[in-house]
Amino acid sequence: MLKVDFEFRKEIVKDDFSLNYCYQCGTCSSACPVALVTEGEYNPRKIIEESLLGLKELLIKDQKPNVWLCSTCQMCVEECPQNVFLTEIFDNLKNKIVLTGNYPEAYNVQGNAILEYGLAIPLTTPIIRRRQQLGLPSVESANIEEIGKLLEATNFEKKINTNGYSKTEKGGM
Amino acid sequence: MEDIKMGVFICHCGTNIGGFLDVPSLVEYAKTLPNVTFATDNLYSCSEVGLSLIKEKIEEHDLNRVIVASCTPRTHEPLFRSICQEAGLNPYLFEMVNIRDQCSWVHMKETEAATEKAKILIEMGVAKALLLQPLEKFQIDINPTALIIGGGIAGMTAALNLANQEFKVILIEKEPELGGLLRYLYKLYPTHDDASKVLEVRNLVENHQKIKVITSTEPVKIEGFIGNYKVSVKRRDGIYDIDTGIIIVATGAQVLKPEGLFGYNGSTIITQLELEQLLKENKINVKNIVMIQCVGARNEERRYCSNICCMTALKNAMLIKELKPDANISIIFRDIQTQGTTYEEYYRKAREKGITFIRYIPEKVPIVKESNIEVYNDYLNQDISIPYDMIVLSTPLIANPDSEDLAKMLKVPLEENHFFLEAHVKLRPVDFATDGIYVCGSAHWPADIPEAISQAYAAASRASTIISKDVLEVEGAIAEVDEDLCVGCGICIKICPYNAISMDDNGIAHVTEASCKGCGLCGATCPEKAITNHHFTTKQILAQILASGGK
Amino acid sequence: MGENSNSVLVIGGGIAGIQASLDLAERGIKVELVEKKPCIGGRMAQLDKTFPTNDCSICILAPKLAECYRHPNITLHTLAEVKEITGKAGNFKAKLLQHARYIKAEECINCGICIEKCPMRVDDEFDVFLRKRRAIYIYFLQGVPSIMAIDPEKCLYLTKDACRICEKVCEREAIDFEQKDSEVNLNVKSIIVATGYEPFDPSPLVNLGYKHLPNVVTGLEFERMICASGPLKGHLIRSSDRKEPKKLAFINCVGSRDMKYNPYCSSVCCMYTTKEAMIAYEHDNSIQSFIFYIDLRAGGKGFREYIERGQKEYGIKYIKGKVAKIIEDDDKNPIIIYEDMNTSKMKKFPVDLVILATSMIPNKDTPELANILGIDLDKNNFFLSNAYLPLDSSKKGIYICGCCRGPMDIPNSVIDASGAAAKAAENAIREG
Amino acid sequence: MTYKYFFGCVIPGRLPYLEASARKIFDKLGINVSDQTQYSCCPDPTGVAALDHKSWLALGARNLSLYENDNSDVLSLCSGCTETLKTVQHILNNDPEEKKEINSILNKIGKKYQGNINIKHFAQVLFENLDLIKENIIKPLKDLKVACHPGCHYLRPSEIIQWDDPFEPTTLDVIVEALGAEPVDYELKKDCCGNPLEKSDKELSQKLLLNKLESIKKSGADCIVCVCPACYQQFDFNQRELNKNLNTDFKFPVFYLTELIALALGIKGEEIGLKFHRVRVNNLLQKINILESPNK
Repeated sequence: MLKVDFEFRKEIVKDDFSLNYCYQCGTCSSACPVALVTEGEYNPRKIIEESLLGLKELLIKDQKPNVWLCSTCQMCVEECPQNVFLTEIFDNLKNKIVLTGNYPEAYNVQGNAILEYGLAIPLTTPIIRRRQQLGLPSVESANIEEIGKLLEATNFEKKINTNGYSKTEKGGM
Repeated sequence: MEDIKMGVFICHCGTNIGGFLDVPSLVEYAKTLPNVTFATDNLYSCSEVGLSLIKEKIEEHDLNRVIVASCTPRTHEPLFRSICQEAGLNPYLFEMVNIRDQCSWVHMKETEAATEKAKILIEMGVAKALLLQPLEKFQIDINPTALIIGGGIAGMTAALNLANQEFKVILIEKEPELGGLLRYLYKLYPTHDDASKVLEVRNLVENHQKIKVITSTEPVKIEGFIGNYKVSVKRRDGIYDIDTGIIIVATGAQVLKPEGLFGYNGSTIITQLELEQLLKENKINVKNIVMIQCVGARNEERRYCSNICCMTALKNAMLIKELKPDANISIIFRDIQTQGTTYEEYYRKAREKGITFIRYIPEKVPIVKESNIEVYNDYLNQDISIPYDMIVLSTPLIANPDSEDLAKMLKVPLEENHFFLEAHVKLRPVDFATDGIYVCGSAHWPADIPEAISQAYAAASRASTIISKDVLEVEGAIAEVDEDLCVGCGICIKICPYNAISMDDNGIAHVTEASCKGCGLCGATCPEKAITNHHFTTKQILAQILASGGK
Repeated sequence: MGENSNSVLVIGGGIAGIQASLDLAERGIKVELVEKKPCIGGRMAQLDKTFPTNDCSICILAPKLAECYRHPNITLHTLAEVKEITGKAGNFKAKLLQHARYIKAEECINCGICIEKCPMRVDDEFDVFLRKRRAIYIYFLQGVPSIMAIDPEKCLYLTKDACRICEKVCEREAIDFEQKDSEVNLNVKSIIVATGYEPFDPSPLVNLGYKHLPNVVTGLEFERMICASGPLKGHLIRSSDRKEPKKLAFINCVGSRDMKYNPYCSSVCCMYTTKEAMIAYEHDNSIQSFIFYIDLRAGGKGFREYIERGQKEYGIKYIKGKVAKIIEDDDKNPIIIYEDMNTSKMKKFPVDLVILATSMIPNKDTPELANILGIDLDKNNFFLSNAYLPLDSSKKGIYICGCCRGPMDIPNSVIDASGAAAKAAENAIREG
Repeated sequence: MTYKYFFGCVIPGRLPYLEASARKIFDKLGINVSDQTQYSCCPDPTGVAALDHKSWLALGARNLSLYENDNSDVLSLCSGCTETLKTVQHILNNDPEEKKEINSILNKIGKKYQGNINIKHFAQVLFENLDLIKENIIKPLKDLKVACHPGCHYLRPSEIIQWDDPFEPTTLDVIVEALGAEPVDYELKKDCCGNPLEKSDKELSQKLLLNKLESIKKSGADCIVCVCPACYQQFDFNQRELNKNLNTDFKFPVFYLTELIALALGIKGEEIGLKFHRVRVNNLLQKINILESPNK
C-alpha cells in the first residue's frame, strides 16, 4: 500500500510553494491536450495529488503518470483556479528524476550538447555554408570555458548522465 | 333571504393558467352559474391592476360575494380578503378556487379536460360562496414580554437586542450558567478570537435592567396563545409560572459522541470538542494528526451534513499548526463545506499551511489500524496509508434529546432529524406556524457562532413585530363548540395541533379563539358533531361535494 | 419627515430589503424603501423556483411585494438612488435622486396599450436579454408598483424628440414627459443596506464558450428560459435550432473559487443547479442532467436530502470535477471535456445544453454606495461585516444584510434582513 | 527604440533562412536591431529546465546580463527563448534569495545579473510597428488564407509573458491581416503543436500535431504561420513524416511570420531561402501571384 510521505511533500513544496493550494478540481486535466490524447494516462491532476501526498515511489521511480509527457504548454497553469504552477512543479519533479538517471535520452543529448558547446544545437559545416549563402554573419556564441565554469558551479555535469558523451558527440533538439 | 350578488374573477396567472386552460370559456361558464352577476378574467389577479379591478367591480356591481379562481389560498387568500375588506365587504365573503396548482399545473397536456375540471371547481366555489357567512376577527391583548428558552450565544443575543429595544425579557437556561457550547470552545473561526472574548456578552445580559436571567431552569408546561403565553418552569425549589407575549426557542444542539466509531477512545482517538480542550490546555504533543470528517453524519442514520464541522476541523488544524509548526495534519473529508467569502478564503489558508486533504467516498470509509489509517483515495483510485499518532473525529451537531418534549409543550413540529421545523423554509426561517413562537441557532439547524447570532437577531425582530403592539387581530374562521351537544369526551383537545381547546369547569370543551387556526381537525373528529368549523361548515362542504356531482 | 419620528432607510428592494422593511413596519417603525429599478422584487423575482421546497419564486414573493406596497408604514421610492448621507446614527440625513418615471403613478392602470404601440424595441434586462421589451414598459409582470416606466435612454421622444405615440394612445393621460429628476430629502435614525448582488459574466472564461457557443447559457438565463412567464413561456428549447434539449450539463463554480476571478464560494450554486435540473426534469421526464462540481456544498437544512432526492427521483448525475473546456460538434451540441476522476480517464461528453453556474458578485455601484455611506468594503468589494456582529457595517447605525455582504441563499437573506431590522430598531430606539 | 537580437540555438544552427528573413525585414522597416555576441543556449525551457532548474536559471541570467546596461531591449526570434528569458527575470526579480545565489554563481565568471531590461518577442515588436509595416507593403498577400499558430510560449503563462490574450490570441491575426491576407480561426488555435514531446514520446508528439493539422484543415486555411522555431520544425519538418506514419495527406506550407512579411515587403523568395522549406511553398505563392509562375 502506498504510504503518505509528509517529508517528501515538504521537499516538493520547498521547490514550489504553489503546490499547497491545489484542491483537486481537475481543471488542469480538463485543459491538458496531452491528457486528452492519452485519454488520461498522462494526467497532471494525478501528478499533483501524488505530490501532495509525497508518493515518492510513484512519482520518481514508477513515473506513473509519466511526467515527461508534459509538453510544457502551460495550459493548465493558465486555467488553474488556484494559481498552482503545475509546469514548474513538473520541472522540479523532472529534476529529481534526473538525479536517478531514469529519464528520456533526448534530454541527455541536449544537456551534453550544452556542456560541450554552450548551445543546444551546435553549428555544423553544412549550416555554416548555408549561412554564408544567405549572407548571414558568423555565429559568435559564448566562450565554452565560461559556460563550463558556470555549469560547474551549478553541478550540472554531476546531475545529468554524461556516460558515453564525448567532445565529438552531437547535440540536438 | 339575502340577495346574493356574486362576482367571479378568473386569473390567467400569466401563462401558468392561461397557457393551459381555456380561460375565456371559464368566464362564460361562470356567468351561467346561480347568483353570478359579474365574471371576468385577469392576467394577474394579485397584481395591483388585478386587485384594483376587483375592488372597482365590487363597488360597481354591489357584489356581496367574491370568488377568485387562481392559485392557492395558502399564499394569496389574505391578500384577496384584504381587498374585499377595503371595498367594504366582510373578508369572509370571499372564496378562493385553486385552478392552478390543482388543475393547470397537473394537467398541462390536457387543455380540454382540464378546462372542464376547472369549470367544476368554480361551480363548487360558487356553491360554497352562496352559503358563506360574514365572520368577525378577534382582538387580543399583547403582553409585551419575551421569554427566551436557552442561554447560549443565540439566546443571549436575542435577549440583549430585545432588551435594548426596551422590552422586558426573561431568559431561562437549564444549566447553572449562561454560555452554552461556546463555553467549551478554545478559539473561534474565522478570526481566531478567544471564545471567552465573545462570551463576554454574558456580562451585558446578566447586568441588563430589562433582562431577568433564570438559570438551572427548564419549562415543564406551556399554555396560552400569542401575546398571552403562560409557561410553567421547574427550578430546584419548585414550579413557577411565567407570563409572556412571545417565546423564542434557542435551546441549541449537542455534539455527537462517536461511541464505537473509528476506535474512539477519548485519548488517542478523540472528538473535535475534546481537541478544543487539549488546545486550551496546550497539551498537543504528537506529530501526525489525522482528522476524519462526517463521522456519524451523511450516513443512513443521519443523512444530513452538519454544516459546521469542516470549518471546525480547519480551524483546529490551523491552531495546532500555530502551536506546533512541524505537525503533519491530514483531513480526510467528503466535501469541504466552506461556503461564502471568508470561509473559502480560510480553506485556502489551511492549504497554504500545508494541511493535507484526502477525499474519501462513503462506499470505502477509512480503516483505523494501530498506527496508520488506510483509506481509498478517490483522487488516485487506489488505497493509501496515513501514519497517525492521534485521530480527531469530526462528529455532527445533533438535536438535543429534550427537543421532543419542548416541541410537544409548544405544539410545534420537529423535522426528521429532530431539529425544530420552521413555518416556511424559504421565507419564514425563524417563525413557527404557531404564532408568537420563534426559533434560532442550532435548535433550528447546526449553526456556527456567526449564523447563530444573525438568527438570534432575526428571531428578536420577528418577536418585536408582536410585542410592540398593544392588541392584535386574529383569525375569525375558527372552531366553535355547541355546548348542548358536547359530551366532554376530550378527543378534540388531544387532536388540536395548536393547543387551542381546553375543558371548562363544566366538562365542556372550550376553544381559545386566539390560538385556533381554523384547521378543522376537531370538527372532523368530534363524534357528537358538536364542533362547527366556521367558514368550513358541514353545510358548505356538502354543497361543494354536491356541486361537484357527488351524491 | 419630522426629526422625532422613528424611521429607517432601507436601500434595495429585493427580498432582503423587503423583509427588513416589513419587519420594521410591523414593529411600528416607518420605513423609506429605496429601489433603483422601476419595481421592487430584486433577483428573487427573476427566479423560476426556489430550493429546497421548489416553491414558485414569484408566487411566494408576490404577496410580500403587495404587502410592502400597501403597508401604511412603508414609503416606496422606486427609480431612486441614494446620493448623499450625512449625520450620524440616530440622525441621518439622506438625499435621494428620484429619477423621472414620465408616468403619473396615480393614473396608470397598467393596461398595456402604450406598450403595444411603442415602436422602440429594447433588450429586456429582467429577462436577461433573452427578449425585447419596449421603451415604455413594466419592469416585470407582477412588479410593484404595477405601473409603467419610460426608459429615457431608449424613448424616441426623450432621445430624438420624435414619436410620443404612448401619449396619444393612453386613455388615462398617464404619460407625463414634463416630469424631471428630483431630489428627495429624508431624516432617518438607522440605515439598512440590502443592495444584493449581480451575476458574474463568464465571457472571460473563453474556453467555456459562453457567447461563442449558442447552447452554453448561464444559470440565471436558464432560470428565465424555464420560467412559465419567461421569454420561452416555460417551453425549454435551445436557441440554435429551437429543439428541446434532452441532456443538460451544469457546471458549478464558474468564476467562483477561482483566484483569477472570484476567490470565494458563491454559496448557492450546488443547490440551485440541482433545483434547475429538477425543474427541467419536471418539465420533461426524458431530460437527463449532469452536474459537475468540485465540492458538493449542501450544509443547509434539508439540503443534503434534497441532493439525494435529485439523484434518486430525478436521475441527476453528479460528476466530481471542474470543466475547463467546452467545444461543439457540427450540430452545435456542446461537448464537455473533463476528467472522470473515478477512473482518471478523459472524457468527451456531448450534451444538448450547458448551464454555467456563475458567481454572485457585488453590484457594480457597491464601491460608490460605500463611499456615500462612509462604510468599508471587504477585499471582494462586498460590504465588510464583522464575524460576530454580522449585520453591523463599519459605521454605527448602518446595517448590512443579504448578498451585499456576501453570497447567500434566500433563507439566509431573510434571516439577515430580519436581523438587520432588529439592529436598526435597537439603534433607532437607543439613539432616539 | 533600439533592440539587440537574441537568436537562440535553433534558428542560427538549423534554420538560418528564418534568421535571414528576420534580418531583412527589420532592416527594410528601419527598426534598429543589432547583434549580441557571447550568448549561450537560452536555455531551453522544455529541455534544460527539466534537467536542472539551477543551471537553467544561471545560464538564463548570464544571457540576460549580456544585454544589461545598454539601453536596448532584447528582441528574441524564438518563443521558447522569450519564455525562458522572461521567466528567469520574473523568478529572480521576485525572489531575492535566488537572485543572490545566482549572482554568486555569475560572479565566478565575472558577470552580474541586475534584472532591468525589456525582453520582447519579435512578433510583439512587429505588432507595435504595424503602421510601419503597412506603409511598406509592396505586395499585399491577397487571397491567402492563413492559420496562425501562436504556440504555447508566445502566450503562456500570461502572468509572465504579459502579451497576447492567452485564450483568445489575436496579435498574429492582426499582423497577417495587415499584410492583406485572411487569418482564419480554428478550434485548436491555442493548443500545443506537440514539438516538446519529441524528446519523450515521438508518437504522442505526432498525435498532437495530427490534431492541430486536422483542425487547421477544417478551417480551410492555405498555410500555417508560426513564430517559434520549435513549432516551425514540428509543422514543416514533421508533416511529411506524419503523412508517412499515419497515411495522411497534409501539404500545408509553413511560414515563419518574418517570411510572410518579407514577401509582402517585396523581398524576393531566393533572398530568404524559401527553397529550404520541406513542404514546398512555391505553388501556393504562385497561385496568389506573390511568386511568378514559371508558365508566364
